[in-house]
This record gives sequence, C-alpha cells and structure tokens, in this order.
Amino acid sequence: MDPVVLFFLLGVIAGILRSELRLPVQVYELLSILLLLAIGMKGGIELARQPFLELAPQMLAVVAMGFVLPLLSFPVLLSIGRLPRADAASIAAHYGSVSVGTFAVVVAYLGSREIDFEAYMPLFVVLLEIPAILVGIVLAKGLASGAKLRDSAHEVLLGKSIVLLVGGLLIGWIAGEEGLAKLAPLFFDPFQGLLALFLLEMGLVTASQISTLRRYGFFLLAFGVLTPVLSALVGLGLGWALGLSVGGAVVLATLAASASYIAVPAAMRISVPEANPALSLAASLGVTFPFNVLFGIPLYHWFAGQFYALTGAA
Amino acid sequence: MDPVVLFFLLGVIAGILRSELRLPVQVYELLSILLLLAIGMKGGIELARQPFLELAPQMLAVVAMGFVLPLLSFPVLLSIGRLPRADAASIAAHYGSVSVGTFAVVVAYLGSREIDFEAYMPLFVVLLEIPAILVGIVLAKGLASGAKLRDSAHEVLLGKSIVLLVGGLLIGWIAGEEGLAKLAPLFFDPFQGLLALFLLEMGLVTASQISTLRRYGFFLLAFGVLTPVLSALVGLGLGWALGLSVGGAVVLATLAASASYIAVPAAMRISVPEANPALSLAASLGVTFPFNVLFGIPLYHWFAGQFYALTGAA
Amino acid sequence: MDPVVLFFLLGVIAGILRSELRLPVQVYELLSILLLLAIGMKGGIELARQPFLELAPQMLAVVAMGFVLPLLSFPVLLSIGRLPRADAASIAAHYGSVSVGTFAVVVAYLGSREIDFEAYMPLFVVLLEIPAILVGIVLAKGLASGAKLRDSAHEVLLGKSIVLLVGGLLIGWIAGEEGLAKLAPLFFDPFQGLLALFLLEMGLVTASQISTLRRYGFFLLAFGVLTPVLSALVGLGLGWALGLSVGGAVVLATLAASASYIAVPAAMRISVPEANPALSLAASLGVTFPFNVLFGIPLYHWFAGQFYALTGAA
Amino acid sequence: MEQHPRRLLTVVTESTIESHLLRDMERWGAHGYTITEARGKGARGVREGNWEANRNLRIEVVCDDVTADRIAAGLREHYYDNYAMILYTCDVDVLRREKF
Amino acid sequence: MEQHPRRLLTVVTESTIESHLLRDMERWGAHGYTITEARGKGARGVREGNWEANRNLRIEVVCDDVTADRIAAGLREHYYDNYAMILYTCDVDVLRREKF
Amino acid sequence: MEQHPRRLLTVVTESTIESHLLRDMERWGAHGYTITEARGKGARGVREGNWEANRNLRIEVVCDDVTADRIAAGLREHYYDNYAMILYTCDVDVLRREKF
Ligand SMILES: Nc1ncnc2c1ncn2[C@@H]1O[C@H](COP(=O)(O)O)[C@@H](O)[C@H]1O
Ligand SMILES: Nc1ncnc2c1ncn2[C@@H]1O[C@H](COP(=O)(O)O)[C@@H](O)[C@H]1O
Ligand SMILES: Nc1ncnc2c1ncn2[C@@H]1O[C@H](COP(=O)(O)O)[C@@H](O)[C@H]1O
Ligand code: NA
Ligand code: NA
Ligand code: NA
Repeated sequence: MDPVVLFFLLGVIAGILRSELRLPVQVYELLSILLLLAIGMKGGIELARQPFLELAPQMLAVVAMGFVLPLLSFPVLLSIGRLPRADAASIAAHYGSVSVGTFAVVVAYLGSREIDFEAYMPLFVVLLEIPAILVGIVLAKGLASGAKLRDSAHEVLLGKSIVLLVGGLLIGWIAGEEGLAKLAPLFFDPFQGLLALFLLEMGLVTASQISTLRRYGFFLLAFGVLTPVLSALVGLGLGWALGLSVGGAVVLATLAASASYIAVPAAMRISVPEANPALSLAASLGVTFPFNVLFGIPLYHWFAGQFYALTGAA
Repeated sequence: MDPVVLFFLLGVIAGILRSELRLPVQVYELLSILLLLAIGMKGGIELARQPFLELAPQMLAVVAMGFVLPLLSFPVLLSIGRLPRADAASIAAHYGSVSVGTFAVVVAYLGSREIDFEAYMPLFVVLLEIPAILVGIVLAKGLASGAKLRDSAHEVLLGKSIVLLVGGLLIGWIAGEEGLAKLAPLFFDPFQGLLALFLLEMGLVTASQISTLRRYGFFLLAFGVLTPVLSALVGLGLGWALGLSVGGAVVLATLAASASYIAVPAAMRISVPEANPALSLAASLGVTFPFNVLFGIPLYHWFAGQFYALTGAA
Repeated sequence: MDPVVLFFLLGVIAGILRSELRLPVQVYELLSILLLLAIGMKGGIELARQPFLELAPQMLAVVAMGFVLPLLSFPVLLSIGRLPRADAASIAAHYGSVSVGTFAVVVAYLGSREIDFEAYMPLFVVLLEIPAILVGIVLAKGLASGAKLRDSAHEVLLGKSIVLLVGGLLIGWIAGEEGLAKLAPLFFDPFQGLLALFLLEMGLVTASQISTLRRYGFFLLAFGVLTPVLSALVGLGLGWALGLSVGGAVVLATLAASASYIAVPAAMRISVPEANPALSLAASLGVTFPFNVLFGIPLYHWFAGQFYALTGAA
Repeated sequence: MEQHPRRLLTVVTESTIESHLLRDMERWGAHGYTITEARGKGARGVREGNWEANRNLRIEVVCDDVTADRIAAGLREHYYDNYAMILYTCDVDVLRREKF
Repeated sequence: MEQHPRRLLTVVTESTIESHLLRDMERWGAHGYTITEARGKGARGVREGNWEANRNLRIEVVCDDVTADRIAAGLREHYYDNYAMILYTCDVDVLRREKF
Repeated sequence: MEQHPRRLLTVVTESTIESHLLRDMERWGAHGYTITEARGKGARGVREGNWEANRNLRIEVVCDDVTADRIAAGLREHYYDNYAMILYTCDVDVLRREKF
C-alpha cells in the first residue's frame, strides 16, 4: 500500500477514535494551494511540449463526458434513492465533477509503479470540474435558470481550485520545465509528502462524515460504491477510444469515478441551496473518496489492464 | 553551538526584548505535526529492521523508569519546595514524562557529531510519555481515582502527540525505508530547518515564562536545573545496564532529564485542575527546557563518555 | 519573464477578477518569516567571510542615502502633490526605506541570469530600513519630536522584519556556511518557491489597492513610477562610487527604488497617525511594487550596464 | 459622555455564502460589518471549521432599529431555511452615531 | 417582526478543556454553541494564544433564562475555581425561538 | 443565582496599534480583556485581514460603568480620529463581581 494511503488511514482511525488530533484549517488551505499549483504546473509544462490544437478533440470528448455523467446518475438518485429533486441534482453534480485529491492519489499510485501516462491530464481535471455543475443546476431548477447558470459558471471559474489549476497550467506553459526547475524544491520534490499530510486531514474529515452516513443509510453507501465503478468504466472506455495509454486511461477512469468535495459543494450551496449538503458530502467524502483511494484505483488499474489486453491496445 | 540552538536563543532574546515577533499558532502546530510524524516514522523504519520481541525487556525497563522518576521528585517538591500536594504531583508528572522537542535537539546534536545511537529510540519517547501522568494523578488524588485514571490514560493515548508518534511509527514500520523515500523531501530533509523554526517559537514561549519564574523564586530554578541532571544519571545508568551504545545512553539520559510541556500539562489541566499550571510550565519550559538545550545535552554527553570509559563499555 | 513574477501576475489578475482565491494570513506570515530569515542568513554567511570593518565606509554611505532619499521626495509630495504635511512625510518615509520583497525579487532576477553581486547586501537592507522612518517623523512633527523618535526607533528595531533579518545575519555569521548546510532544505533550496507563493499573495494585495488608487488619481500613479526610477539612479550612482560590481549596483539601485510596505506603514500608524495609510500603501504597493517587479528591475539592470560600460567600470 | 442607542445584530452562518450575504446586507442598509471565524453546533449538526465546507462566520452589524429589522427580515426570507444560521440582536450604545 | 427574548451566555476560558466543557454545557441544556479562538488577560495572567497551553476560547450559547442559570451555576461549581474563566450574560432577541 | 450588572465594552480596530491600545486601556482601568482576530468594513473601507496592514482586532472589556466611560473617553480623545475604529457598549451580568 502506498504510504500516502497509510496517512489517510491514520486520519480515519484517529477520527473514529475521537483523538484530539486536528490540522489547523490554514494548513489544509496551504496544502491544497500547493497541490493545486503543482498539479497545474506539471500539466502546463507538458502542454508546452505539444501543439495545443491536437488536443482539441480529446478535450471536447472529455467535456462531453462531464455533461453526460450526471445525467446518468440523476434518475437513479431520484427513483431508487427516492431523494428530493434538489438533492438528486446536487449529488449527480458532485459525481459528475472530479476530486483533485483523488487525482493526486492516482498520480502517486502510477508514479510509484512507474507507469507512464499522458502528462497533460491536469487539463482534463480543469475541464471536468465545471460541466457537471451546470447540469446539476439545470436538473434542479429547470432550463429557466439562465441567469443562475451564468452566475454559477462565473463563480466556479473564479473559485480557488480553478484559478490555481489554470494559473498553474499557464505558468507551466509559459515558463516550461527549465524555468520551473528552481521551484521544484517547494512544489515538486515534496509533492508526495504534501499529499500525505493532505490525506491525513481528509481522513479526519472522512471520519466525521460517518455519523451522517449512518443516518441516511444503505442507499448512500451502495450509491457511493457503485457509481464510481460504473463511471470508471465510462472513463476507461473513453480513454481507450481517445487512444490514451493504459496509464492515461486509468487516470481518466479515476477522474470519472471521483466525486467533487470542494468546488461542487460550494457551487451547490449558492445555486441549489435547498439541497442538503450533509447528504452529498457523506456520499462523496464519506464513501466514494475512501473507496477510490483504498480500492478503486487498484481496481480501475486492473480493469484497464484487462481491457487493453483484450482489445490488443496495450 | 548547533545552529538550531541559535534559533532558540534568538527566540529567547526577542522575547525578553519584547519584540513584535510572533509565530502564528498554526505554524507552531504545523511544525509540531511534521516533527512528531518524522520522529515516529524514523523510529518505525528502524523497528521494521529488528525482531520486536527482542526489544520487550528494554521497553519494560523504560516504562518502569517512567513510573519511578516522578516518585523520586514528588517528596522533594512536597518537603523542600513546600508546595501543595496537587502542585507537587503535577510537577512530578511533568518531570517524569518527556519533551519531544528536547528529544529532537539531542538527535540533532548527536547527528551533527556523527555519533550513532539505537534508531528505535522514538519508541521510548512514546513509552515514557504516559506512566508519569498516571503516577501524578495517583499522587494528587490517591488510589481511589480509578475512573479518573482510565479517562486520563485514554485521553493521553488519543492526544495529538501520541497519535502522531505512534501513527508515524506504524507507517514507518509498514512502509519501510524505501516506501518512505518519497516522503523525505517534506519530512526528513528539512528536519533540522523545521526544528530550528520550532525552537525559535519555543524560545519566545520560554521568554514569556520568566515573569512567573521571578514570582515563584529560587526553589523552582534550583529544582529545574538539578532534577534533570539527577534524572539524566538515572537514564544514563539504565541505558548502560540495557547495553545501549554511548549515543543511545545519551538519548535515554536526555529523555529522563527532559520535562514535558505538551502532553502532561494538558492531562493535568483535566485530571488535577487544582494544580497551578503556571508553576509547572515555568519550571519545565522556563528553566529545564533551555537548560537541557543549552547545557544539559553536552553535559550528559560528557557524563556518558566518562561513565562508559570507566566501565570499559565504550 | 521569471516564473516568480508570473505568480505575482496570477495574484494580480485573480484579485482584479474578484476570484475567491485567498491565502490565509498565517501562510503569509510563515512565508515572510522564512524569507526574512533566509535573506538574513545568506548575508551573515557572507559577512563571516570578510573583515567587518572594511565594510564600515560602505555602511555609512548607505545609511546616509537612507536619510537623504526621503528629503528629496518630501518637497515634491508637498508642492506638486499638494498633500497634507503628515501624508507627504509618511509617503516620503515609505519611499526612503526598502521593501524586502523587492529585494528578494532582484536577488532571484540576478540569480537566474547568473550575475554575481556582493553577497553581504542583506546588511544594506537592514541599514536602509530605519533612517527614512526617523526622517519621516521629523518631517511630520518637527524636531521637537525627540521622545517619539526614540520610541519609534525602538519599535522598528524590535519589529518583526528587523529582528528576523538581524537574527538571521547573526546566525549566519556565527554558524557559517557549513553550519547552516543542514538548514538549506527548509530555508535555501525552496527559496524561489517560497518567494513565488509570497508574490502570489502580494499580487492579491496589490489588486486590492487599485480602488484606492483610482480615488486619488493621477499624481500617485506618476509619483509611484517616477520616484523609484530617480531613486534607482541615486542608488546606482552610489553603488558605482562605492566600487560595487554591476550586480551589486543593480541591487543597491533596486533597494533605493523600492518602497516599504511592512515596517514603515506600521511605524507611521503609531508615530504619525494622522497620515492616511491608504494613500501611502496605494502608492508603494499598488504602483511601485508592481512597477519594480515587472519593469523596474530590468530597467535598472539596463541602466547599470550602460553606466558601467560608459565609465569603463564593468 | 453622550452615547447613542443602536442595535447590534449578530449572525452566525456558513462561510460559503460570505460574499452573497455581505452584498445583501449592505443592500439592506448595513454601513459596516465585522467578521470573525467561528465554529459551532446547532440544529444542522456540528460545524468543526476544519475545512472549506464546515466553517462558520460570525458577522456583526451595528445599525439602527429599522435597518436591523430589515436585515433580519431579509435573512429570514432568503437564507434562514436553507442554511445553517442563527441570528440575534441586542441593544448597544455607540459613541458617534453618524457612523452607523 | 416578531422577536423572542432569550439570553446570550458568553464564556471565555482555556482551550484545553474544550471537549469536557462542551459536553457539560450540552448536558446542562444548551442546544447549540458558537466558538471563536481568543486570547486575553485576566486575573490568571496573560494568555497569548501562541501555543497549546495558553489559548483561550470564547464560547457563546443562546438559550432561555433557566438554561442560562443552570449553565452558569454548573460552570461556577465545576470550573470557575480552577480555570482561567470569565462568564457573562446579556439579553438578546432571536428570530425563531424553537431553535434555542 | 446572584448576578452583578457590569458593562461590556467592545472595540473593533486596527491590529497595528494593539500594544499601545492595551497599555492605555489598562491605564484607564481595565482589569482584563479578550481579543479575537477580525476583519470587516466601515467608513475607512474594507479591511480584509489578509496581511499586516489590514487586520482588525475585536477587543472586549468587562468593567464597571465608570471605567467603561473612562475608556470610551480615552479612545475618543486619542484614537478615534486617526484610526479605523468602532466602539460600543452593552449591559451584561457577571458572576463574580470582584474580578472586573
Ligand atoms: N443555541 C445556540 N447558541 C449559540 N450558537 C448557536 C446556537 N445554535 C446554533 N448556533 C450557531 O449557529 C450555527 C448554525 O446553526 P444551525 O443552523 O442551528 O445549525 C451553528 O453551527 C452554531 O455556530
Ligand atoms: N475584565 C475582562 N474583560 C474581558 N475579558 C476578560 C476580563 N477578565 C478576563 N478576561 C478573559 O478571560 C480569560 C480568563 O480570565 P481570568 O480567569 O481572569 O484569568 C482571560 O484570559 C481573558 O481572555
Ligand atoms: N456598522 C458597523 N457594524 C459592525 N462593524 C463595523 C461597522 N462599522 C465599522 N465596523 C468595524 O470597525 C472597523 C473600523 O471601522 P471604520 O473606522 O468605520 O472603518 C471596520 O473595519 C469594521 O470591522
Ligand atoms: Na466524477
Ligand atoms: Na523526564
Ligand atoms: Na527606497
């Protein structure tokens, strides 16, 4: 097991045992700023290496996936989950979008196994963050919600995670690998360590979701495990169709499987305030995040191996 | 003089001159989290290298020392210091337990002199943290305090320092040196720098203890200097008896000499609230910590050299 | 363009677009503590290498420049700017003193171009910080302000920036390069990364000055651009007269050109409270800091090249 | 010393809605506000303040009675049902009434 | 607008006892609380808040008179003598009384 | 339970002047104070609290009426004109009057 995952478990266990361990929220913020910038810059360095236009078709396909994924889970939440419309829409948006933390874990996972992947993947993180939010708002409010949509898109675009990811991308693009070499001792070399600390904190937060989970019962649990697996298959198929390497397909599968717990919750609080945030966070943070980190990523890796072997692509 | 000690002096001097220099408490917390995890992981890496059971006798002996040390200082505090029972018990508990900061300084001291020591020492830090607290509570409340004792043990076990040290130990044990190599740029490489900043802050805090010290006068000062020296001799003797290397004996002597200022104060506030925390902190932080950092550690090193030469063990 | 400057631009743009991006103030404090200590230590290492007395004439000349610069801008502020006496005095003090952030940027600038400079320059940062404050107070209050002056000098000397710079200098001086090698992974290796984050935050702060700027109009803008250019010429001339290398002259020019936004504002709030801090900060942070970072430093470098070529000194 | 009666309105709520809330409160007549970071517990459970989604803000506005009522009404109408929020007011005396 | 009188009880005390104190206050009838980090000075000296042992918390509870009295009595009995602590109450108006 | 009427004086102002202000307030009779970090907006613009120059402090002092008046007068005379500052007082009840 990767050591960063051990930190996550330490956080979960400390949380469950009601330990006094707390990370100051300012440390959490510093860690997420550093991780987002580092991820962005790494992607930007890579973007600088290849003609941007060649990526356009892939980018379009990925955005399309971001619009489709929430449409798939919404009916399930509504009919099987019997959730109110607003809640179903909000949860669908969470699962259609992505979790940067999970992305960092899959990058670490592949890195420690020395599996290559298309290094411009951070671009896809950015692209996947927003569409699901728009779909979620329309699902909750109907198409009449035009002004709301514009406001929301605006707010998400200017939210912390997009600004740092996109900012990092651009800086990486402009400065290139050599230009950023001097920043490596803060952003790149300690990346795994920063991720470990971040996961320790996320473990503590995950543990605090357990009581909510208990209250809302079995459906959330099942949804939080099955949705990522099915979404991963979608992502995997798309990765394959786009001609990505096995590693790239694993990353795209993981992105599809991951559920947002930063940008989307914030957007939903503003745009669909009647949705209960406890519900969507319990699912995305309390179930799906740990599932992906502990079991999902190795599973998607195995899926990809099988699939690429079958199709003779690997 | 080690540069980390210069940072401590800078903090003390800035504090005494009433400079505006402050470290945000969140920085203090981040530093202590990083140091505790790093110390724990280093110990865990080492534990993975040898059969755990072989250490059992040493561990038992060290725990026994943790029970005995406070029993030695308690009568002195009561009779010569003429302190109320609760205060005597609380101070005895502080001095029977250990200071992780002082441990980090002795590790840095030995490291910069390239003196080896048994690398599983962090295990002893964990083991020494708790017994003295239990003794302190019994000394203050009598043996009738059963429920209180259980509660306290529970709380200390789940306190920040134990959770991080033990968590680090386990992670180090499971992941091993190679597994943790990727975490080195955050936890191990900058260790001395993190310690330097931590000592800067502890210097500021030490300076703020001086006014209390002045109020409580000569006894605290004498106690805060003599107790560590005598305890160091106990630790040194035990280290020798257990067959530790000179370096190991210096570490154990320093652990015995050090007085807690994190875990024990917190436990005493809850379990022996009538004890005055200003008193015990003035002694442990205002006198013993600076004494150990500036003079004690070199002194215990010299002791150990003499002693091991005498007994022909070195 | 240096990547650290890109971070500054990212901050400015995020601020202007009213993004939700915020750095916790504790992170800002941690960054400035690390930068100040690192700058100080680097200077101290260098000071240890040469006889202190040889520097005395240079030090005197630099202090003299610190007294003269505010006297040059004060009449301009009073007559052309038509500012109240207190405001003119306060702004003059800001521009007579120095900005450590700008100093760090010029050091990074020269470093990435592999241009050498006298490594004891941090000493000049310390020396230049205070004289202008004293001049500013006298300009505002008249020479009768003796007690105020003493108080102020005292407070600035004990302010965060001087304590950390001087403390770092002394630690570097005492411990030397070898002694500090172990601290490099925290203080020296990630210096550029820390500076990048710091500039991200300063960009956000700079953006928040723009509304004030708009209110006070054209004069501040012109003053904030012309003063640094003219002061840079003074600094450049002095550097040449003192026999500094081209790099050293660029640094001294940049110091002269830079305007304080930490130590001086704090001192003016206490000693000349009737001066409007919005005004001086809008000029120094909203105009001069970005001007120096983006255009000034390359310009002063070009100046120095021309000048040294002309005088045959290079 | 001459003192002037005013009302102090205190709101404790989720930090996510900060910018919207402040804009609305100014629209409803607040001339200023003071914010401190907070955490807490209430009908919507524990808000520990250890990451984005569960931070609280404690916002204070000193204003006259009419404004206090308008802000309270606005909050009740637009926020109270959907957000973790409490609100209370109390009587205070201020020094310079023209500021509020 | 209809407002309901309640009491606001504010406690400033050492952060070390947070979990015990909150548990007790809920036992004595508090339905919620708001916490902000604080530092200060009082009879037990300066508490600068720069490390574990000298941080303060400022805890606010809105409740009815009976509960306020019960909490105040509980604090006086169990905490007041041994901890740095002050406590004061004041009258406030709340919007929805059923929450408190 | 026996309670004693006192005044709670709250000042919100720039953090730069902390040490001077506290010294003066103690000179004017405050036996203690509680400080929380704050940000806000007022007549002197937005104070976002994201760096040195624009942080606010919220200082509370519990004291008797005479002291409250003396502090208020002192603040008005020495600080009010030149610093971002508001000040308000309200009536509170305290448990042990000898502390204040
Ligand atoms: N009775 C109360 N006293 C003080 N603060 C409260 C109380 N109830 C709720 N709060 C605060 O208001 C926030 C939102 O409350 P609620 O909407 O009831 O969950 C909580 O997180 C607490 O910070
Ligand atoms: N008169 C006062 N006004 C405001 N806060 C106070 C006062 N006295 C004490 N405090 C606060 O209560 C804490 C504990 O007070 P004490 O037990 O008197 O040391 C102090 O650290 C202050 O934060
Ligand atoms: N009406 C108000 N209500 C609450 N806080 C205020 C108000 N006006 C000003 N403040 C606070 O007091 C500080 C200084 O106010 P001012 O001197 O008006 O700029 C502001 O930054 C706010 O934190
Ligand atoms: Na997804
Ligand atoms: Na000990
Ligand atoms: Na200058």
